[in-house]
Amino acid sequence: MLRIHCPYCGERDHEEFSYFGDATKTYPPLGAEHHDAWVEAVYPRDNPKGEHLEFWQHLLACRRWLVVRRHTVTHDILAVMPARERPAA
Amino acid sequence: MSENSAGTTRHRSPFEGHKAGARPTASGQLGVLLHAETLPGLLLIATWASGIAALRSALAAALEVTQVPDRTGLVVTVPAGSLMCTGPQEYQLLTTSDEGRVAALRRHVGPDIGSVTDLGHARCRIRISGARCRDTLSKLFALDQREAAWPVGELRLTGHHHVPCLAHRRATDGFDLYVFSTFAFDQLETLLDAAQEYGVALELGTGTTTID
Amino acid sequence: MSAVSTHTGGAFRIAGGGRIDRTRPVTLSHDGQLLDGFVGDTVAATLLAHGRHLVARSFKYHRPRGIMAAGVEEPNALLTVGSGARREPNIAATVLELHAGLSTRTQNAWPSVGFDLMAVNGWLSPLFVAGFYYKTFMGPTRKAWMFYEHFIRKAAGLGTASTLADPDRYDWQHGFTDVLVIGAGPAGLTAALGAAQAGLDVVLVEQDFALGGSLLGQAVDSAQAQWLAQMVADLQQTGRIRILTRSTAMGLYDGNTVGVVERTAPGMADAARGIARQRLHIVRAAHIVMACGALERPLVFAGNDLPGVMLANAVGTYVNRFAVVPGRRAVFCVNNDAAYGDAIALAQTGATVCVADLRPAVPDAVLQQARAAGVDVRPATAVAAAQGGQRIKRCMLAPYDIAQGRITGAADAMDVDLLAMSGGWSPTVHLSSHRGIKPVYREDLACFVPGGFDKAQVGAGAMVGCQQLPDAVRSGWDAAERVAAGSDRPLALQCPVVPGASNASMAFSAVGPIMASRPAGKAFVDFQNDVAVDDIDLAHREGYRAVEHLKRYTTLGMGTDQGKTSNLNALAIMAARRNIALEAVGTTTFRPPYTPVTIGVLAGRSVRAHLAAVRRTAMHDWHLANGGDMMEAGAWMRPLWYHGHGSNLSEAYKAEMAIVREQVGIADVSTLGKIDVQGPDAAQFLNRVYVNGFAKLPVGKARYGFMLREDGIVMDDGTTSRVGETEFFMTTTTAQAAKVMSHLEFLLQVVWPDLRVTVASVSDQWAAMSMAGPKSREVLVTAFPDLDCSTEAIAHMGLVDTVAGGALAGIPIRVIRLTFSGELAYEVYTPTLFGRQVWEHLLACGQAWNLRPYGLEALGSLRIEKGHVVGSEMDGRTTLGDMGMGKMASTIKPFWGGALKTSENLVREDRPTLVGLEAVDAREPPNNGAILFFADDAIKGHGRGHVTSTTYSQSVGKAIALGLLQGGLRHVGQEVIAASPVHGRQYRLRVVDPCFLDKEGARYRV
Amino acid sequence: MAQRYSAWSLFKNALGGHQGWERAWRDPKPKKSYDVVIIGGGGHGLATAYYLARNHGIRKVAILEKGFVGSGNVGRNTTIVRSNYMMQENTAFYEHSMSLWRDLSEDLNYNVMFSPRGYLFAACSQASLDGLVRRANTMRLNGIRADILTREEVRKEAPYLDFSSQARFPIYGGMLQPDAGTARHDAVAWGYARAADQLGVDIIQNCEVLDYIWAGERIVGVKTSRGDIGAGKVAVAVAGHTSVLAQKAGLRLPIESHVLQAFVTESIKPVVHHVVVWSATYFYVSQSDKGGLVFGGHLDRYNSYAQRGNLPNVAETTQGLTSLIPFASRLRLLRHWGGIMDMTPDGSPIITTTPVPGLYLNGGWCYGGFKATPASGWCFAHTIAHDKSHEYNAGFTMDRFARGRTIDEAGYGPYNHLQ
Repeated sequence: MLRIHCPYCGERDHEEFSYFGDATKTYPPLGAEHHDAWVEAVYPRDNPKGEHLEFWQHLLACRRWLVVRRHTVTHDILAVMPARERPAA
Repeated sequence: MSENSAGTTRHRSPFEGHKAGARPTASGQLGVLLHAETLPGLLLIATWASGIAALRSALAAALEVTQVPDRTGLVVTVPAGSLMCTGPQEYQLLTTSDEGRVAALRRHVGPDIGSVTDLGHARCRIRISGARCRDTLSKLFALDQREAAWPVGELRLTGHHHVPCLAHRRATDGFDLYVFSTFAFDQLETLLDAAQEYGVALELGTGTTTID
Repeated sequence: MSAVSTHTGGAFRIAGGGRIDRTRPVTLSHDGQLLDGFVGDTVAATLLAHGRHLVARSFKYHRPRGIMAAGVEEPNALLTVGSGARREPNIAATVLELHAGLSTRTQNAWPSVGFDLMAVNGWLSPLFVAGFYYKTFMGPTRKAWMFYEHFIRKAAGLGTASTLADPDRYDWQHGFTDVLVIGAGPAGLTAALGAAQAGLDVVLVEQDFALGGSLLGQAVDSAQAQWLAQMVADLQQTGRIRILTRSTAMGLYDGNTVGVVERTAPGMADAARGIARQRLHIVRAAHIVMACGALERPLVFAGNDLPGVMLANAVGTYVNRFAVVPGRRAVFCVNNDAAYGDAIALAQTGATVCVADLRPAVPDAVLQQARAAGVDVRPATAVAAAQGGQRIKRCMLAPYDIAQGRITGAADAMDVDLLAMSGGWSPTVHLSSHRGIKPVYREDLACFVPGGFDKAQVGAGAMVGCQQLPDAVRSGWDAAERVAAGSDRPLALQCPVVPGASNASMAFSAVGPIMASRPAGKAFVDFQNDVAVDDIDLAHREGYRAVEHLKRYTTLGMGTDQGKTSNLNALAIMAARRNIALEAVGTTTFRPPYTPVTIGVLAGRSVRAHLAAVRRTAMHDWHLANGGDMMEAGAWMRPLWYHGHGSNLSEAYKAEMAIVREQVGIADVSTLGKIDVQGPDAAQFLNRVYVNGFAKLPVGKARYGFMLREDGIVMDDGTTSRVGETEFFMTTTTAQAAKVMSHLEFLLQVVWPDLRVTVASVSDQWAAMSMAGPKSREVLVTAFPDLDCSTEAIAHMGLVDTVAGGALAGIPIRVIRLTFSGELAYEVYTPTLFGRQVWEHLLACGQAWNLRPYGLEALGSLRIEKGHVVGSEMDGRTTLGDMGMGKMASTIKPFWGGALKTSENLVREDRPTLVGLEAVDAREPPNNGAILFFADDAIKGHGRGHVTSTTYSQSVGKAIALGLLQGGLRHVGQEVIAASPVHGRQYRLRVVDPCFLDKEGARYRV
Repeated sequence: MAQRYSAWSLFKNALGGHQGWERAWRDPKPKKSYDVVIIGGGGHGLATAYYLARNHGIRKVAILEKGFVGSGNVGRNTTIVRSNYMMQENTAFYEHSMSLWRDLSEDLNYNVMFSPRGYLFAACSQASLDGLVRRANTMRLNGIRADILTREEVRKEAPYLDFSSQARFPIYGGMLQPDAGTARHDAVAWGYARAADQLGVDIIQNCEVLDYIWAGERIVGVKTSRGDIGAGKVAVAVAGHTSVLAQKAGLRLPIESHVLQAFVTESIKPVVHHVVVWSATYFYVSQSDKGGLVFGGHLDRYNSYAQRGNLPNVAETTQGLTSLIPFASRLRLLRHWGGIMDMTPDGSPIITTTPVPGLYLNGGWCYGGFKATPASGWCFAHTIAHDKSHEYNAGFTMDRFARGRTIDEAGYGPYNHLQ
């Protein structure tokens, strides 16, 4: 069981959360003129074997979107922060 | 949301269809008591990241409370009922709903400060108590129920099998579960089933429940 | 059932002693025969007490097999338990607790284990070597394998499972504790006591039904046994310990979480009273102490699988714990001191015991003790072979040189009825390896030990290589100290002192050597899967030398015993063949569960009828009471049609459509997702979320909108109304409600955190009903007399909030005039708990116009007539343009998904886009999922698109459909072919506008 | 002349106590250089080598495997072989794979136990059944056998499924692909290895690739734990770890690595004949020749390179099994393990040349790698030999995402963990 320490609700099973993948991506401005930037944002990923920054939403509780730094081999959770406070890529 | 006494009698509780009564164990034990009821009134008060300070002071004024809880899980009693902090920018006010409640709140919580949403019909309450209520809950919720981790008086947001539930601990062996109305019937069924081995008694509320 | 008076507990039962409760006799029914035993027995103990050694047949060769062990590692003695829906195959007799009403049967033999015709396989064993099936069965035809496989499948498999639904129930319990101690042997007991005395919450789990671990194999009057009793008393004293017996730590998972399977005591489970047969404790522990013990290794020699060949500690356990004598003339073949305790225990029952010790010299103390007990000790001696038929009769003893690992002289025979073996001990490293920490080999102990522990985990006792009882206890105490320190709770008291004794030691010693490098006759390594030394030789010869290759090629360690007794011996043999260190061979990966776990307990309570919670609208019961034929719609149940309207679906939905088209009908649409959007920037937010504009939507107006996924594909559609300057009421489709809610929260919390907007799901707050039909306004007027329902007051796409009067006095009502069916229609919303009442009120007020409810099928068909799209068109691959809605996208403001919406392939001219299709000849509609072709196409390949929705339209007087067709409306008027080969049908359809009815909207603009 | 396997050779060797069997494949030392170096000794890499040698006459080929042959997903999957695809880019490819499966044992002279016992998909909603109709029609129209079954017909095929009133999501009907089934996964790896070896391919185990060797813009070899090895072409077939090796070449892929669990129960006498799949909770099960039920479900749903599964998914999957097959509740789980999947944003694979001269890529197999093994090797070999895709893998490019040309069988959208 991954135990994710929600900054608001405390430590919970990851089952209470929903996963949304790579949290290093930044979304370009809206609009067709940014097509290529959006391709970059939506598709390629680092997919690191090691520390991974990822989105989780505490779906069954406070519903806040969080960013978790987690190791993709040990699954150790190294940091949890509100999505708003995620480090700039 | 309006709710005069006439109104309450016309409430149709989603728990209808469940049979009240006691189902003791073979040895006559009743380890769990369930009381299922609709709510008098529940308001969601929320804001955005930059608005939380303003919302807190607005709530202080609106609800005549000096200490507006600032941590998810805290609950304070206010003249209007009890104010539950259910998220970093979110409160739920459990209240006797009289006509003026939303308007009164709105006077302090203007659109530029935050939102007020009526959830009075969106949630129902299942009150669970008894010597085995913690065992029962531990079948459903992955929550550490030791009092150091979950002091009496605090609430926890969680869920079971993909269905959310807000649990307010009223005593060592007493919890109020706020469940979604459309899941309420099923949730009560699940609790009755989980409690069966300990012996369980069910009371069905009328909807005129007070907010204590 | 034999009367208690005659209840001896079996001819091989010792008069006194043991941990069985002689005051509580129980009778086992085994293959229909009644065998008496006692509470505290295992089935294996009872069988042995009655001299039953032949209890099974092996997997492949159907060789006679007996009881080899006294615990979970038993490879041979697998029985089928119970009958009917409760029948369970492959249960090890050594862990099966004897209890009233228990019935067991032997398995995998025909007609019986005594005389098994399948034993013919044994004669064919020269052919049935490891991997033989990879080399043959390949011809003569392609289908050849299917032919051979049929027989192989029949022959394989062990017992026969019941195919009836499991009548028992299972449960889960979420647990949290400071310390989880796994294993209640000397080390585990000590660790648990220390931690509890330090004031920590402790959960102690033990797979056995009794506490004590290895100490249970000691004589009940021994000092160690008395120490055990004292420890257990002290534990209970502390009041901080939850002790779970019959509980197996099946797996170690991330987050210091352990799955512990607790088996309810025999006879206590009761599905009818809600008492589970087993429960899974999901324990999240701040600290874990693993004291999982060690398992004894067999020796490898010809005939080592005969009934009557047992592990030494098993002999000791049957004698001391169960007061059963497994044999009267025994040879112990050992390579360590520990086994002497077992030999002596047997000798003390009066049995003739000889110890063949592989070592050239035996420590004096041990030797004295043994000789004192009348045991004949022969150093530097090995068992070259065991002989016998259905039970061992004879064993060949030969001089042995352990250094060279070979027999050095001629063997002489000794008649025996029991051969006990001990090739040393292997720590139970399974759990500590589950998260990927590989065990490491310790030359000095000749065994693999845990390769380390994660933080907040510590090992103790034999598991980490403690040999002597006092060491094990000490290490348990050290573990408690580390845990306590980790929780800054210094240990209160002193480490309990345990009486040490050489025969209580668990000597680790050279891995059980192979008695003869090429044994005469089969020498087994994996007993259950019939993997013998020559199979390993073959694997080596053919290059399957990596440990995983060896395992997979020979199926070694893949039985229900999961290789507990076989792995290390196999590795040793492979290492010898490859001339490399055992360490270099490595081990196979240890996977959960530690022992086989019942599927039901892993699934818990949320199965079958409870697989998903049932979500009920406020009108749910009304539908049931009024002939609603309910259908699953995600978690919801929704009426598909009402029995009152026809004798079957196709009659009823047509009738319900007619009601709506001609008069007025009402449908429960409470399942729509409903989201409250508020805040100064709400309009701006919706403007970015929807492809079309919402900024200028006036208060009191609703607008239909589309949302896209970030890849430019349609996510959802719905109607959103402005109920106030800064307040919107959004609806989503039933299917996408949850997804849309999370999407909006993501945008607000992650992408545009500066927007001053809140979103809240109000799906549960509002019941919703759609009243549609030419008479809907009349009904509305009647229902809400105070409400001005004129077109001026409530125009198309208009919204009003009101409070009902009269019978519904005080009930809030929200009316939105919008149409899905194409008729004049109103969506009426009211707080959920009033829903049923408002619904019934409307029906009552509508009687004059014969207002009737209509179900999903009619709802769907009505929208098909209007060409409205739903999930079958918005299938996660289609664009706005494909829906024929391209023009809805704003060109003046950007929106989510707008960028990738322009990707080359998404704007292709020839994409399949929405068209209407009407039957040219056939009366019944084409099939959903039929593939579309142009008239002159060959009917093959992927076609030009497909049919997405179909129905029969009375209004059009034809079978009609919606579909996605290459080029879309450019083909209006043309004939296309819808091919549904799986139905053996082809339809001629004409391409028409997707709106079959009242395109200009005259019917609802009234 | 290489040793052939047959009933006769088995019999002959039995007389000789099986002393006469040769190694299934050699254990050569790496040469200085090869025409093609394939990274990854899994099913796809081995098959690629075999078809390079057999179809294209390219025999100076090395397979570099960091562990042992077949240590990846080819030895961890639930052995399902099917071709029930709907999208144009998939249909021909997977059906080609089926045709290769049918002759594979003969081809390789190694019994891979391809067993077309039928793939039965039980639908538990009308929408799901409609989806199957479209799928089955597409298959039929492309020459692939498929049938749509009523609820009663499904019951005839698999009476042990839950047809009781206890079923939360009743079975509406289903689809049967009679020619689909299972194969013995290890045998596929070993069979290809032995056959490739006999054609001269060097299979080099315990040889980890550490980096590429460059000549300007071009990759001309690899640095390995067993020294540098020159290569005319370097082909990557390491699904699960594709991102890691692509990154060394400066490529950033639309791939996430996720854990997919697999489960096996104790052996029981035959009950489950088909491969059975269920749409209520995505779930699939078959019974192995040894007698165990082999089953699986969803991903664990978070990026991972750890070959181990987590408890919630164990629960979800066993809930699926118990709800679909109520008797299985009483069976016992023997083992559960995890494999690492290359998940793409559309659930479809990548077999392609790359912007890096000398580098070729085969990955992104999501759940579907095993059944694709023969066609994947066949097409990848063609792509390597001719420096362009075969028509069968023409759609499996990397630029399809930028062009909106995704191959999304499920319609889940660009969320790898949901595919």
